[in-house]
Formats: sequence, structure tokens, C-alpha cells
Amino acid sequence: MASMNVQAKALPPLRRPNGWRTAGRVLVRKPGRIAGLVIILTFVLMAAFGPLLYPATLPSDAAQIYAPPSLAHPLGTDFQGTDVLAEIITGARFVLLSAFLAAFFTVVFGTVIGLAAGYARGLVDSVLMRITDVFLTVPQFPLLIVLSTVWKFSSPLALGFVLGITSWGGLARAVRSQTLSLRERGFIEAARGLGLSNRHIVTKEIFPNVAPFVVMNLLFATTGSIYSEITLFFLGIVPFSNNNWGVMLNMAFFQSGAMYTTSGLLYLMSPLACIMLVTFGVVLVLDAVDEIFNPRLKGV
Amino acid sequence: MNYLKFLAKKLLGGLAMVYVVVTFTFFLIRLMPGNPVLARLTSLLQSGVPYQAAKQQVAAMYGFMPHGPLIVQYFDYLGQLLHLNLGLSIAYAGVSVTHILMSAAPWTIFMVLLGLFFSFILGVAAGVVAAVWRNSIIGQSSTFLATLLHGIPQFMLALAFLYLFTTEWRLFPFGAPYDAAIHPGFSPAFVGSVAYHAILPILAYAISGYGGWTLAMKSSVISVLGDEYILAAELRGLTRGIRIRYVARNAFLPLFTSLTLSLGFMFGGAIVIETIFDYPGLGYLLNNSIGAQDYPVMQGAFLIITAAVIVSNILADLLYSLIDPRIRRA
Amino acid sequence: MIQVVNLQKTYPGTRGVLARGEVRALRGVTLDIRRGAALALIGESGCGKTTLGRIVTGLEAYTGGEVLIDGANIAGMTARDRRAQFRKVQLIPQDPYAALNPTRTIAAALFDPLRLLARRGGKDGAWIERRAVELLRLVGLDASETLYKYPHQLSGGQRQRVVIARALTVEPEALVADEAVSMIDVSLRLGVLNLLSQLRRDLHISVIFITHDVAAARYVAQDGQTAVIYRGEIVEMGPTDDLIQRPVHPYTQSLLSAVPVLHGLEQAGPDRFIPRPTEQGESNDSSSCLFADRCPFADDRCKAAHPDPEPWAGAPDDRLVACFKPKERKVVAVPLSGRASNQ
Amino acid sequence: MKSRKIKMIAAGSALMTSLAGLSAMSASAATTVPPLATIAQITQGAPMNMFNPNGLKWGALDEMPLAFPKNTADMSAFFPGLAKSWKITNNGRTVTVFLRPGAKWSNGQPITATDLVTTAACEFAAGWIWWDLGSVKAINQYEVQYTMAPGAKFNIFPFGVLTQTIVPTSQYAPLLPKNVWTLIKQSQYAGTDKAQLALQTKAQADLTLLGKKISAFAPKTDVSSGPFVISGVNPGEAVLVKNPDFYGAANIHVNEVVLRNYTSNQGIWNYMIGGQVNQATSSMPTSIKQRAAQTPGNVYYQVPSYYANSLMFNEHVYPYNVLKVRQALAYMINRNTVQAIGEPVSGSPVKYIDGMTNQQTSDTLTPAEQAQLTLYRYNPAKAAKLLESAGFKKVNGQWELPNGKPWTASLYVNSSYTDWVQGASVVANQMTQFGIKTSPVLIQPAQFATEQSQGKFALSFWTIALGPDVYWAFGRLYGGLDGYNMIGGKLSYTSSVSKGNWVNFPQTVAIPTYGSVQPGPLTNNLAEAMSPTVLHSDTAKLALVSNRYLPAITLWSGMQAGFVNTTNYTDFPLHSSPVMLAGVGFYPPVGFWMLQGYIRPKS
Repeated sequence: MASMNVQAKALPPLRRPNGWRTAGRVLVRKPGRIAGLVIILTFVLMAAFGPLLYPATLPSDAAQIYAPPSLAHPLGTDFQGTDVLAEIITGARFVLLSAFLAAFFTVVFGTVIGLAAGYARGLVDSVLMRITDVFLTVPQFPLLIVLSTVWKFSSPLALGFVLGITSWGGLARAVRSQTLSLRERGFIEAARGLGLSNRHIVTKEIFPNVAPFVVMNLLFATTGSIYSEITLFFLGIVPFSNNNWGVMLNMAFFQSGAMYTTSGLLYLMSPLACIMLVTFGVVLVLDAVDEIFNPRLKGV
Repeated sequence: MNYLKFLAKKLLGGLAMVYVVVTFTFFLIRLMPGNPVLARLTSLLQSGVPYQAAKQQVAAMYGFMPHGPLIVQYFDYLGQLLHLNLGLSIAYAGVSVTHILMSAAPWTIFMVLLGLFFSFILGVAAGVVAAVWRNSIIGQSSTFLATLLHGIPQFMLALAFLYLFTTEWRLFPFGAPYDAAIHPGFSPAFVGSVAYHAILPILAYAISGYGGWTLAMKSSVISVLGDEYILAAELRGLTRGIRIRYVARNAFLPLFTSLTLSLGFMFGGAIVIETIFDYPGLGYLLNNSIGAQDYPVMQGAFLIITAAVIVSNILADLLYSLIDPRIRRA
Repeated sequence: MIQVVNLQKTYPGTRGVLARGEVRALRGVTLDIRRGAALALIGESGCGKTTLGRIVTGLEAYTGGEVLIDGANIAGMTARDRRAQFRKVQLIPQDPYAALNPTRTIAAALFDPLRLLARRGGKDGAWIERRAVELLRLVGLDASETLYKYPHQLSGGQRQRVVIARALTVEPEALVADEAVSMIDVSLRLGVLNLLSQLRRDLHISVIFITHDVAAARYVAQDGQTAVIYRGEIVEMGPTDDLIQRPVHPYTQSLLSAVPVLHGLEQAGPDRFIPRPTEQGESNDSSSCLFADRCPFADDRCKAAHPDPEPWAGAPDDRLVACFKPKERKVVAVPLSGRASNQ
Repeated sequence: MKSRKIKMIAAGSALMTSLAGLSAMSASAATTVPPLATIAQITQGAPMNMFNPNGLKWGALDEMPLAFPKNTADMSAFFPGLAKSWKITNNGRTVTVFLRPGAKWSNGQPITATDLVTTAACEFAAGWIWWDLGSVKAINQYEVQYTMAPGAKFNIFPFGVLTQTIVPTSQYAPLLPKNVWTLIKQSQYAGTDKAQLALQTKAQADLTLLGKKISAFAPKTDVSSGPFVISGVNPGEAVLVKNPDFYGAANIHVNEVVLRNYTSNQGIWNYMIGGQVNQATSSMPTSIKQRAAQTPGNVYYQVPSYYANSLMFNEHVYPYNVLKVRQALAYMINRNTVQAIGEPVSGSPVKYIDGMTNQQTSDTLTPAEQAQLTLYRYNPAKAAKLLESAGFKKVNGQWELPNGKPWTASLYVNSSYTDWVQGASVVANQMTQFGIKTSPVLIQPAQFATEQSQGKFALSFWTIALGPDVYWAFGRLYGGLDGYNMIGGKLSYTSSVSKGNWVNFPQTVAIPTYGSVQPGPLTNNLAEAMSPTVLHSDTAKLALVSNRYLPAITLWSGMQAGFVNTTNYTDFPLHSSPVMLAGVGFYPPVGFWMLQGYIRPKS
């Protein structure tokens, strides 16, 4: 405990709090959070290393169409006799990477625009908020479909960007209203009185106060983006050439009728189960976010 | 006086938004690389029509494509739009887009609004239960159910319904908004048929939205429960029933604002749900028009979906201002 | 150091059908605070004293008159220069908890402005930390117990000291303390007040002390001036002790009448009075005395003309009063022993 | 499975009862037997007009052709329709049609020669004449003479005449200007006179405008020449009731037909498995076939059909213009596996890669001619040898182009054809296994069509031989897509992608026995040759060209497969009946079956 430091004289050895250690401690406090963390880490590892475990194109085998689960194929096989587990593992990277990028862009756009509008007020604020209103009102999914006609966003970066740019509205509005109220707080006035720059005030004084909210939104946006991108692939709106969970769903439902057979059901259900698991993991970890960012729990 | 001003402001805002969307789609579509005429030609070839004949047919169908400078086309489009003329379809060779949209729009709007209504009402009720009895088994199971349903993607629900109720148990039909043998009108047979055909999609909307409302209402109720006036009511000795009504009423208001935001999401969901159930609404039309590169229809469908969201937003705002008069002055 | 000439501040009225009138927070205030001097501003809430404080610290714009800092007129300066001028005048706000960013440590709060100075003075990172520790010691805090803590880990008194230390980082020439102790535990108030006096003595910093608490004003500005503000005007001003012992403006008298009497030790001044309540709202008419509606001594002249601050003949010192009928009244509580102070 | 179902029914009995009430309410038709249900594409707001590309008109249900072609290589075999009989004279250049006396429209008016002339005028204007019609002449009320355009040569002209579907004069004549035939005459002018050419240009423009009007025409009611007439349409369903004025009404035992909309094969499967249709055809994987067969009343059927799905090359793109590369691909693709996954139920792997279906090959080529064809049996080693001889290298299991760059490929398919998608997935897989990194790319239908015709795909899927005629098979390889078009009665050639040539096959190639041949003109000759011997030798040459030079690798030829549901109806023709040979191209085929006296409700 820092407060127990008894060396009073001269320059005392000053102890800085370690944010990572606190975060770690908060995360392992409840078993649910550990479970959530484990789930998320598993999928992240899958996304990072999964494609390295398998050849670039998974082998197919006409003799093994819709094979039931076995040691060789723990989740059975698909319409062309390809191992479903392998498809799940290699397909995770695209889904998670683009979802994370989408969430990242959502949060960056939403936070920057919200902070700018709330801090600058006046004309900047009204212009930014009118733009935000447009993005909030125009329904995201139809917009994505319309955009897909001119823009082949089939790389993770492009897909992430387009998902991000269509979904930041809500966050921007929330960050703005928080910024507006923070702006009136004493410490912001103090910073202004001290002659600190606007950039400093926005990034160092206001941003840390909205950060927990932003991080929570990052997590929400990740799961939301997974749904959106999977839906785009599922409906076959984005041309696709690689394997991912959304493509699996499209192939299973629209192309190979996996839904109608018990043997094909695993092929359809596996990507769905993965989506649910990721969501579940995020929800479990979510309640730790507030604690991690709450200064009352820092430096203890 | 004030109220009229509020109304006018909302309407003007809505119109401005429609204008933005119109402009956006107009220029977006002019950016599109594809050529609908070529698409039609190739699809004729694909279906076996010889090249020369296909070319001639296409020439007859699309003899006059829009021309002139972009800006002239733009103002022409705006002018036509004022007369509710959205141009002619490509896939349906010359059939007016407005006509096509009108045959699809009512179904979607009807289903989305009903789906939203049910999910909202049921979700809010369950949210009150989850909050007030949060320490009992009823409240906890309500929360659990809501969390579970909230996590299920909409298309997954729709798939499950399709499989279970149209093929496995064959309780419901799919693929049409009503039995075509029945003459449309306000007859019990027609209304019954519409309801029968719409149950599954509406259920999919309602259940996919339900969890979110429950969770939102629960947290809203809990925060209101902490407010001082509730404590005061408790001290005054009001009965539990009256207290719950107090709380629910005040916790309900913040949810109303998110209602308007969720409309866009619901209309977005129409694309998924209608495609899965082959239910011929706007979402289905939008999806198919993309597949057929029928840009005028796509443009129209997108426009009408957005307009529906905007109009519903305005209605929700008006309704909200009736419930909570503070909003008018703010 | 700070000169304020005929300072005016008008807030635009709230829009709407009913409430349209604008609010005149300051109606022409003139003040001159010298380096190292102390000035107490007293008045009831809403009188404009906080607005005055915020204007001289640069947090708010004014709508009329002039503000001069070190002789330089603020109007017409570039934003950058203005910021530099106002950095010389630091605000110590009422609520020390709100004044500190809950997400940042004390160190972060102190380092940022210090870094600004360090950059200008070519100092290094070690200097910043040394200086922070020094400043904390100056305000009576042990750096090892406070520097890397968050605001919520400190007591109210400590927080206010941190706020003062942070204000001192930019080496100000004046501090504006706006109700600076009203939210601190009573037991800790004296320490903070002493700190302000000590800074004034040791660092030759002017202190403007804004309060509604007469006793606190008297304590901080005992060797300085006190100004009484009523509805955006200075109605009476003078050396603190003299003004409190011998108030001549009926409004000052009414304020002092409201100071509680310690029964058994003191007795109420014989002329104590309570101002008349006004029913239809106070008139906003600047052509009369603004206190006339509530003043028990007002006559027709008070309602017909507006009094300007003028030296009061009854005192040798430099006392100003804005009243047509200035009269010394015995409203201050007198100790029971019968020994009247100053008489 | 069964016990679960019973439990569920017991649990939800209350719900069931109310639903039964609902469905009883919705079935307002007086008949006890539910309507005969089948699938069709029913689009929002589409008009009841056959000239509209998505019009609500269905062959042999509410519209009738003069005759129905038999789905065989013999292009002159028909089942009669509105035409009672016909006479082909003048070496196939003149066809005289004798209408069925007593045939009536559903509004009670007789179907006469006038209707045929009106139809022809509409077809001219809407660009529907692909069979070189020169003139139409009504001889009398029931007799119409069609003559081929002067100078034109088209050996299936009679086919074009007889497969016309007739529209009612009462609805379409008001759309036509009085001088429509003058305009048609002027537009057909083939001389060099300037004044006449100017008139021709104007007439063509006028006809284009008229064609647009005809395609968009939306009649208020359905006037049908077929056994049924539309009584109700909603965006997902159409209901047709029996047309009492139909000439063969006595032969029709079904009172009501419901057409259910579908957009993808998946939708059809759902109808089939749910037992919601009495007849549906679709490409399907084995699992769907098995699942649908479990539905009570469902009976599987399949009919031979002429189409072959293939891997198509764009020879504008290197390395696919290298013959050895195409041959290597033919050796390394295992057609058996591709078919087993792409079209496992009704397909069969193509035996000879010769641009035709298996059926066509055996119908048209003699055993000796067949023996000349290379078999391209699955042989990766041979493929590797071919590539190496062309300068390609295999490094670390990956093939490299002669210039040292890695060889990767994208294989484009139309995402709405499930068999293509699955087949392409396997082909790409096999190519990757072989060392050419290939990924299938799924693209929405219209976009696929556009981009394919713009030459954007080096490798893509394509259906060859869409129909029994050999011209239709080779025309899809060496016709318009290869730059050969009839312009002003002359065969012209372009190699430019922007003008529609995305196959870019060499104009002249050499083959054994025949020497140097030109596939483009040869293909055109298939449509013009009147002599069977010429036809035969041209076919043999083109088959050999296609086999040696591989503009495309045909993978599997298909059958038309589907289910009928016999719960409420019986007496479907199925496999044994020669009737099943027709109706291909007439979707849904139930209309044609009923015309032949099939399909009766179970009492």
C-alpha cells in the first residue's frame, strides 16, 4: 500500500500505479469473467494461428459428403466432404479481424466526432450533429446493401471500414452529450484557466472520462459487426472468395440445404455456435470493463 | 403555437433527411460500374436466347436510357420524385418503380411495426418483472431469457422458425403475404389469411427485439427505483402495485427515445427475415433488385425504407411529446 | 495588478414566450487590486460576485468595460496572449472534488501545466517532478502520500490544497478563491484560509476572496479591502475591519444583521433590521437605487435617482458607498462584556 | 422424430385448433381438394404480359403456343397446341399454320388468324423474332402463312414459327399503330437506296419505342388462351382457375392451380420438403433428395435434358490462351468428383469434352467419330507433363508461370445457381490441390452476367448446350460470345472485348481428317445448312475442334429432376410417358401434362 510509505523526507520513492496489473486483477475476480476471457482468447488464438495449421485450401472428398462426427472430423464434414472444424478454425480470422476493425472504426469515428462536437459546440457541433443524424436515421443494413453495389468491400479492412462508417452515429451522439456535461465540470475549467491547449483538454482531461464507455462500445460494436458481416455473407451480398463463417452459412443454407438433414445440421450449426460463443464471451467480460476503468479501483 | 412549431421543425428535418438520401442514392447509382442493359442481355443469353435476338429484345426494352449532363438528370429525377415518379424498372422492363414498391411496402411496414410493437410491449413488461423481482427466481429467469434471446442473431431465429414451422411441422405457410385465392379487402377471411402468413416473420422480429427491451427496461427501472421520490412513495405507504406503476411509467420514458433508433434496425432486419421467408416485402425487393442490378427499384426501395424510418421517427417523437411535455420546450 | 473598469456582463435572456428579459449580472464594477493585496467580495448568491471572479480568470467573456492585467488591456489581444495574461490569475473553485479530474492522478494534474513551463524554460523532466513535490510541500502536503494518488483517495482539505498547488504551478500573480472553503469540513477550513494568507505573504500573490461568509472574508482580508456587491454593483467598499465594524450602506447592514449571534457571549446590535421582502420581483430600473424596494430607509429620492459610489465622509480612510442616505447603524453583534470594539 | 412430433402436437393443440380455423378461413375455394400447387417466379407488380421479361404468364397454363416442341434432337417433332396442324413447304422456308377451329380466348372470343398477325407484329416490335421471319399472311380465319425473310437461311425456321405463343388482338391491337406493318417492312429494307435507308432508321426507332410500350404493357385482366386463367395474384402467389372456354377443357381435371414464388433453389427445396407443392423441379444435393423423399406423397422423377455445365476460358487472358494449359486443366480436373458434388442427383460426368452433352454426342456422332475424340481421363501426371512442356514449373508444390510468377486463379460463378457454386468449389479445390491456388468467387446473378460479358473473368462457369439443337450448343461457344454476329444478313467478326467477344477463340484451327477449319462460320452454318449430311459433318468438325482446342471444359450434363406430390392428386405422367419429353422450357410443366390428360384430383 502506497500510503504506508513512511519515508517522509527528501525525495520519496514515488510509486506509480500499474494499470495492467489492476486490469488483470479485476478480470479474474469472478469466474464468469475468466470464462469470458478464455472464450475470447481461444477465438483470438484461432484467428491468429488457425490458418497456419491448415493448407490454404482445405481438401474435399466426395466420398465423405456430410460425414457424421468422428475422430478424423470432430464436427463432421460439409457438402464437399471438407472437415467442418477446419473450416471453423480457418474461417475465424476473417470474421474476427474485420469485426474488430469495424468496431475500431466505429469507435474512432464516434469518439472523435462526439468529442469534437461536444467540445467545440456552436456551428461545428450543429454541422457534425446533422451528419450524425443522417447516419443514425438511414438504416444501416439497407445502406450496406446499396453500398455493396458500387464498392466490393470484400477484404477485412474494406469491410471493417464500411461497417464502421455506417455505425458510429449512436456512439457519437452519446460521447457528445457526455462531453457537453464534462465540459462544465470544474477540472476542465481549471485546465483552461491554466492555459492548457484544447488538444490537451480533449485528449487528457475529457477522453479518460469517456473511455470506459468507449471501450464498452468497442466490445458491443465487435459483436454487432460480427452479426452484420455474417449477415452480408449469409445473404451473398458481398462477393466472396475466401472461407469464413458467413460463407459457411450461405453455403449451408442457400447452396447445399444443410438445414434439412441431420447430417448437414452440424455444418450449419457450427458457425452459428461460434458466433454465439463470441458474443457470450464478450458479454461475460463486459462487466469488468467498468471496474478496470473506474479510478476508484486504481492504485489500490 | 409551440407545438405547431415543434411539429414543423420535425417535419422539415425529416424532409431534409429524405432529400439527403435521394441525392446520395442518385449519385451513388450513377457511379455504379455495371450496365443494366448488358446484364439483361447476358441473362437472356444465359437462358438460351440467341445473341441477335437478345440484342434486339434488349434494344426494345431499354431503347431510351437517361442521358444529358448529370446535373440535368439529377434535377429531372427530383422533379419526377415530386410527382412520386421513381422511374421505370429494368428487370420488369418499363413497369413503374412506384407501382412495384407499392405492392411491397405495405407488407414490410405492417410487419415491422407489429413486430416492434410486440417486442416492445412484451420486453418492457418482462423488464419490469426482471427489475422488481430481481432477487427472485422469476426475475432472474426473465433476465436470463432476455440475455439469451438478445444474443441470438435475427437470421438464426428466422432460420429456426423456417425449419421448424414450415418444413418440420408445417404449421405455417411461407412465400406469400396472403392466400392469393382470397380477394384483398377488409373481410375476415383476408385479414385471417394475412395474419396466418405473417405470424412467423412477426414472431422473428418480435423475439429478436424482445431481449434488448427487457434488459433496457430492467436497468431503467432499477435506476428509477433508486430515485428519492420512489422512496418517498414507499414512506407514504403506497401499495406495491401503485409503486410499480409509478416506477414503470418513469422508467418507460427513456426507452421511448431508443424506440425511434431501433426502427432503422428493424427495417434493416426486414432484408434478412423477408429473404429467409421469401416474404415479398421491401427488404426482399431490395435484395432481389441488387441481384438483378435493377437500380431504379433498388434506389426506390432504399428510399422508401428510409422514408418509413423517418416518418416513424417523427410519429414516435410526436407521441413522446404527448407523453412527456418537457420535450417540447427543450 | 488587476484593474477592472466599469465591467459589465449581460446574459441574453432565455428564449421562449414567457421569459424574455436579459439578465444583468454586472452593471459597471470598478476595482483595482494591487500585487500582494487581499480583496474580499461579499454579497448574497446571485449578486454577480462569482461572475466577476470568472471574468478576471478568463473563464467568461464580458460585455462591457475593461479588464487590465498588469496594465495591459485584455480586449483586442490575440487568444494566445490573452491566455498568457489570464494564466497570471488562477481560480480556486468552490468544489475541490469537481476541480480535479477523477481519472487522473495528482501527479498528472500537476505535471501537465508544469510541462508547459518546462518547455518554455528549457527545463527537464526531473525538474517537473521536483517542482511538483516542492509545490505540494508548499501547500502543506507530503508528496509521497499524495502524488500518485487519485482525487478520491484524498480528503476534502487535501484536495483543495492540491487545487491550490496546481494553480501555483503556473506561477500566478493572483488567486481568485470562489467560496473556496464552503465545501470543506469546518475543521479543515482554517488551515486552507491560513494557507491563502501565507501564500500572499510569502509569494506576494494577490488574493481575491469571494464569499458570502462575512467571518471568512474578515479573516482572509483582515489587512485588505472588502467590497460588498448587490445585484451586480459595488454598493460599499473599504478596509475590511472598518467596513465590518462600521457599515454605512443599508444593504451591508442587512447582511451583517444576518450574522448569527452567539447567545451568552454576544448580544445583537441594537439597530439590526431585516430587509423588506419584495412581492412583485425587484425592479430592474437602473434609474433608481436597486435596493430601494427592500430598503426600510428609502425615500422618494432613492426611487427617482441612482446613487453612485462616493467617498464616505464619516471615515478618514478610503471608504466608498453608493447610497443617498449613508448612516452608521449598530448592527454588528457586541460582546456581552460590554467592551465595544473600536469605540 | 415421430414421437416428438406427436408430443408437440398434443402440447400445442389449442394453438393448432385456432390455426386450423385460420387456414380453413383462408381456403375459401369451394372445392374440397386443395388447388394443385407448383412453383414459378412471381414478381412484385409484374404485368400479365408475356413480352415482359418477368411477366405473369405461364406456358400451357394461361398462355398457349401454336405447338409444343419435343425435347429431342429432332427439331421438327411437336405436340400440337393452338395449331391443329401445319404444313412446311418451300424447303422449310414457308410454314402454313392451321388453327384449331373452336379455340377461344377466356373472354369467349374465338382465336383466329388476326391474333396470329397481331402477335407477329408485337414480336417484331419487341425484338422477339430471332427466327428470320419475313412476312405473315392470313389466308383465312384459321390459316396463316409465315415466310422466311428473303435471303435469310435458318433451318429451324419452322421451330420458330410453331413455338410462338399467341397474344389476344383485343388487348394488344390497340397498342399498335395503323402503319405497323409498313414500319416493319421499312425496317427490313436491305438495299442501298439512301431515302429507303433513312426511312429504315426512322422505322427502327419507331419500332423500338413501340417495343418498349409493348414490354411494359399491363393488361387489367388476364385473357388466356390456355386451360387456366389468373384469378388472383399477390406478390408471392398466383391463383389460376380453370378456363371453361378452353378448347380442351373437358380433358382438364384440375379446377385450380396455385403458383408459389421462389427465388432460390433453397426456396424450392423448402416447398418440396414441406410438401407444399405438387410439382417442382430443381437442382439438388443428395441430402435434399433423400429428405424430400421422406415427405408423404412425394415421388422423385427425372427427365433427360440438354445442358452441360462447364468451365469456360477467357482466352484474352494469359495463360488460358495457351492450349497446353487448357489441356492440362482438362486432365487434372476429376469430372467424376465434380459431378458427385455439383450435381450428384441427376447429373452425369461428361464423357467427351466436345462442347455437347452426352446425349447430343451419342445422338449426332458416329462411333468412329466418337473414337477420334480425346477422353481426357483424370491424369494429374499427364497434366503436369503438359505444363512442364509449356515452360511452367512446379516449385514447393506450387505451379509457377514460365516468367517465374506464381500461378493463382479465381473461378467465378453465379451465386444463385447452387450446382455451379458447389461444382466450382470442387474444381477450385482440385486446382489448388494440383498446385494452382484457386478460389471460387460467388457473384450475384446480374452482376455475374455483366462482368462475364465484359470479359472480366478468366475462368468462369457457363452452361453449354441449352437445348437439343446442336447449333444452340456450339453457338454458345463460337457464336456472339466469340465475336461472330449476323449483321445485315452477313456474318461479321470482332475480337474486341468491348464489342462482346470474351471467348476469343482462334478464328482458324487445324484438326485431323478435316484440316484447317473456321469454327465461327461453321457454327453459323449449323443454323443454315439444310442438308443433313452437311449438318452432320459440321457437327463432327466442331466437336473435334472443341475436343482438341478446349474453349471450355464441359464437366457434367444434367437431367431435369424434381418431385411430384401425390397426396391430393394422382396420375402424373412421370418417367415412362413420352409426354415427359416435352415441357422442358415450359415452366411449370404441369400445364402441359394436364393438356395431355394427366393429373386428376384424388376423390
